[in-house]
Amino acid sequence: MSEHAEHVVSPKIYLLIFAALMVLTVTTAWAATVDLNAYFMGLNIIVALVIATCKASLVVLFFMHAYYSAKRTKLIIICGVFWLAIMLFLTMGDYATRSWEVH
Amino acid sequence: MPSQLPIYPDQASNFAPQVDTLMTFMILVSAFFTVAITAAVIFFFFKYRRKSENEIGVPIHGDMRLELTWIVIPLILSMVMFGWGAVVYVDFRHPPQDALDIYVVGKQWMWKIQQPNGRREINELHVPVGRDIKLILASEDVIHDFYVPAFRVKMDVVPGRYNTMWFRPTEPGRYHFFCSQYCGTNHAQMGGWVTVMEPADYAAWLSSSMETETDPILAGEKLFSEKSCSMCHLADGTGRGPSLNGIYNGSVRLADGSTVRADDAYIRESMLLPNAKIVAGFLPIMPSYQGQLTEDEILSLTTYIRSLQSQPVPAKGAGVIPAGKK
Amino acid sequence: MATTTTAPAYTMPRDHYLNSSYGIRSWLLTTDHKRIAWLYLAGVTFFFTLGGIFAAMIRIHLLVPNGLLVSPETYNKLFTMHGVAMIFFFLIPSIPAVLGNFLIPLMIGAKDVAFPKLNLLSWYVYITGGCFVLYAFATGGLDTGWTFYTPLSSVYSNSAVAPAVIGIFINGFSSILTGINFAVTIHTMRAPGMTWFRLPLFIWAHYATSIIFILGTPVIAITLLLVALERVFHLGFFNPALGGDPILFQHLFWFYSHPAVYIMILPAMGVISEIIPTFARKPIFGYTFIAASSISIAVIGFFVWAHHMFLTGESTYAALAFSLLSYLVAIPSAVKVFNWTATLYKGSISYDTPMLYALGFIGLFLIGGLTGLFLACLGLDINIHDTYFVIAHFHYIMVGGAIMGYLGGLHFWWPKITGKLYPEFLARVAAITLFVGFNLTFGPQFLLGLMGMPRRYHNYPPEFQVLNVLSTAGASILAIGYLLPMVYFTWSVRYGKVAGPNPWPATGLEWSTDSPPPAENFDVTPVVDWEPYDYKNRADLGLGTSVAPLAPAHGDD
Amino acid sequence: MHRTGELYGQFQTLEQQKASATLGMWIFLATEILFFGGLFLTYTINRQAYPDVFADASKTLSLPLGTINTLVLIASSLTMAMAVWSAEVGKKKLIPLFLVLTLILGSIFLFIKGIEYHDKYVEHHIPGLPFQFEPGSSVATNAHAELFFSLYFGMTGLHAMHMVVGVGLLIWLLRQSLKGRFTPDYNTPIENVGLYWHFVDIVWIYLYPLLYLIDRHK
Repeated sequence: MSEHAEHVVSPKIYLLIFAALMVLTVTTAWAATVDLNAYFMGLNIIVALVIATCKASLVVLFFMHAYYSAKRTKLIIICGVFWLAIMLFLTMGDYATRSWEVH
Repeated sequence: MPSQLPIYPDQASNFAPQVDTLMTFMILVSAFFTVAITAAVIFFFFKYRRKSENEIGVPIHGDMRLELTWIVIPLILSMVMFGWGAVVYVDFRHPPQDALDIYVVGKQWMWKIQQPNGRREINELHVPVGRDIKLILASEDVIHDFYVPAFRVKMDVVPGRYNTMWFRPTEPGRYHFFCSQYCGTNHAQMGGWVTVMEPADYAAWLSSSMETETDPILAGEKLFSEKSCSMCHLADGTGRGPSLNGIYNGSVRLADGSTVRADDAYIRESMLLPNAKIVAGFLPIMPSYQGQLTEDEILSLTTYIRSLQSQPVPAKGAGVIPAGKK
Repeated sequence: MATTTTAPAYTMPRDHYLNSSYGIRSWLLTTDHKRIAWLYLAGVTFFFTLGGIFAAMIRIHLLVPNGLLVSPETYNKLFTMHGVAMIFFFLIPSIPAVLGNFLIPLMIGAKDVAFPKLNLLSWYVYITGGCFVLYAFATGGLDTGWTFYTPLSSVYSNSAVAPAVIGIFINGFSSILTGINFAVTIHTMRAPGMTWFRLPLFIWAHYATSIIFILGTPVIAITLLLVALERVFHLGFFNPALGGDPILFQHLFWFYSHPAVYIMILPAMGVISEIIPTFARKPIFGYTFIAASSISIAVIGFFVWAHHMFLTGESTYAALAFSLLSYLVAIPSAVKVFNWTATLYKGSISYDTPMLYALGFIGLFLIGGLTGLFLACLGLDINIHDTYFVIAHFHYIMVGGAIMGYLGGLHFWWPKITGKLYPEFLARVAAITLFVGFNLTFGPQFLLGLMGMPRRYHNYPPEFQVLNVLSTAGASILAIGYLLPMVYFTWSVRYGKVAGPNPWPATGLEWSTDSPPPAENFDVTPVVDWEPYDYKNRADLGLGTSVAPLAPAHGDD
Repeated sequence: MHRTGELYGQFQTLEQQKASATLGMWIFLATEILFFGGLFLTYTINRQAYPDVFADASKTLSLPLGTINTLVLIASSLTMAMAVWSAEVGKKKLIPLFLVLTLILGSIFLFIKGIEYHDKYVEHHIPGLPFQFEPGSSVATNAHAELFFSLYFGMTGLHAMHMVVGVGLLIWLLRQSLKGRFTPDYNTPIENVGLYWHFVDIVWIYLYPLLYLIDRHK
């Protein structure tokens, strides 16, 4: 097995991540009150989701130790996200391309 | 009961020969592989039967060339199948522009059909031979499916939206149509007959006396005032909503600068989700009628709006882009 | 048939998992994967019988155009309950939960699965889900079709939809837990020397199946939960009258339910991949290709679901993409069939019952798979979608494929599971009866589909009658084919000849321990130092010593 | 997996046992992604269909409460991570302390969620009950707003149920830790509950912008 010895993450890193998460939360709440859609349609939701993904990544990588984990664990995470992406994007693809139809 | 078992039913539309040729190709390819593999299995089965109790087989582990062969050849064949099928399907999904529009409304468990001139029939569909027919399909309740085996085409009839299908009948006659999407108790009874007629007969049939039902144009006009559409959509273009004269199948300029064709789907959407596409120069003030109009009523209203096609388009406040303007 | 003439007289081992403890508690509270397999065997046999009775009634009803037996309401309930019982409670758990549970630890040299208690819990979850569904069947039945299309299921149906979908929701967790258990077991519990590429192909197939269990099942669970909520609280997720979208339901439903077809067929393919080399006594042709094809079927299988929706009004572009991807998933299946056939070449083939099932499987799966290409073909789907062609196609896959695989596997491992042999002659008769009866039942349905008979019809125009009568006649033969094994398997548990540890003989680890195996599976932890399906270097099997191999061990002639 | 660090019969070594438990947990979380995924897809398609009503409905949610809850949940993730750390380095006294902190933060989250649900009840924004989005809103707007709230309650409700399960697990861990069961060699249960807790946190990290932050600028 490729399960190597456990890596203990120091509380300092945890605190750092926690601070980053707090900042990002406040940022996303603030960003929602700014009309970013004026610059580019849908920018508000894009910014919100990018920030959320940053936060989620920090939690997965450090709080959940994925950064220090075996390849196998990383593969499972990637599979979970990838399968979610299959479902979301192929379905949304159907809806998005309906308006391309020429009648 | 017929004495013979035809593999294919009558071919009565432009799609029937296309589908059947494709089907024959697929059957031939499949038959080849079925026969070849079955023959190989049976041959090996007897040729290499165990001769003695302790016998073992020859340890052959595999062969890369063979593996590649039976990956690549099926891949090529299946791409041919895909491509051929795609050609037929894309054709089927894109009705010709000048097709005859017939409305089909499915409801548990009957079909209501409305001819272009407003004549209505139930579980019967009359069409002229040799003419492109476009069916605009709507459902009052659950999902149905309009299927004519002799035409080799079907399409789901999905509540909450219009689906379309088309075909060109090629042989006069009477053919079964079925509901082929399970829709509840009497699903199996939800069928009827398509009558394909010579164009002259069809024209005569169309103009023969209307059945007892009310004229959908009149019904639509009545609804138009009952549902207060007429309060805003004034014919002379002075209302809070655009005048609908000439709008049917015309081009409409939207608030975001784009243009759309005011086909049935657009008119339907404008009743149900009016804010989705606002006509340029008007405010998004129309309330949604989703949940307040049956498919039947939408159809009557559309038929009425269609009857305004030839009415004079006002210079100001028109929905349609007037002819001559770009 | 000149097999097994001078079998040495074996006696049953003194201690094994069946006599390690007694009493109903020792079964209902067991954490032994072998006993849990028996619990599942009882469950799936019950649902198979139930579904079979529904099927028999359907076929009898369709003997005459206006229907012989029941009212339209009842007919609709019959085919719905047939589908629900067979798919969710028989086919999906059948091979994985019965044979997989029994064999996975034995095949990889482990004492048990990684989480034995979870394994037992899975069974109870399965039974709980089953009880909900039976409750629905008993109180008002279910008439939505097993596909539960909205808004028929969520608004218009008057039957017991809510308990049924909740039952299937619960049952989903049984699949999920089983999938987790299998995947972890295969990862962490392999005996020393059992490398990934020494795994039996049955294990690869179950690993692939676990992927679908894990990543597909949660989606159907949440979807059906939404349907239940929509129905009970009149919400609008999938109801267009309230602004919802019925096509979204179909996307969610098929995202799981198409891969679910691979849950049914992949384990059967795994079984066939065990049987063929054993009864041809040679290594399987193209081991890595068969293993890789299992995984690729599981993965690509998730990209094809909307080929069930070509005619719902999904966009043409989506239809093109999904059709193309559907053709890609056909390739790995074809690879398997070719490799199985090639394995027979220069084998030492016996006509034992499991082999008959395996060869029957190849033939039926071939037809089922090839007709799948018809349905994936956009231009043909506009004609044959939702007709009897579809019914025939998926029964060739699920009955011709999955059930032939299941029965073949049961016959193959029955001596290991019970320590007893079944009556060989009777078993061959049953196998042939099944094959003939199956083709008679479902072959005519292809023609019915081509002639335009839609599915789920309780009556039909008279021109379809001849083929329907033929199909019903075939079904009666099929029924005999199913009853026979039930009878002689039961008989053999008590009266069958003692099998001995390795009656065929086969090369897998499971055959190196006693039949039936001891509670701990192996007396000492096995160490694997041989390649899979290797008969040549296995002196311990006592074969091939007197007869020299026919040709040098080389691959390509 | 409970009581002590003893080796269970099916395993050969403690390492194998630990690896199996961890792997099992991760795979379980992968199934959870897809479980919530079905809801996220339903949400996406419906929001795409009715963007304006979804924005209006979103604005009736309390931004302060939602934001505070986000911060509370992230803080609970920190304390959970610290509990795992305490077990890993063998600070036996700290384990229950951090578990209690996590438990408190988790309960605060659920309490605030309860307040929000109650507000929605008062405002007649609970789907299935007599529902009125805004006085005078049209039938269709009402239906679309009800869709938003169906999804809101579906998603946050499922999330809250996961929280409740998490709280139960924390209480169980707390009892074990008070008995001194967890050591640097044996802490898989804490680690796995930790993984679960963080996962639930991640779900909320997405729910927060999707439900609370739709076009707040308008």
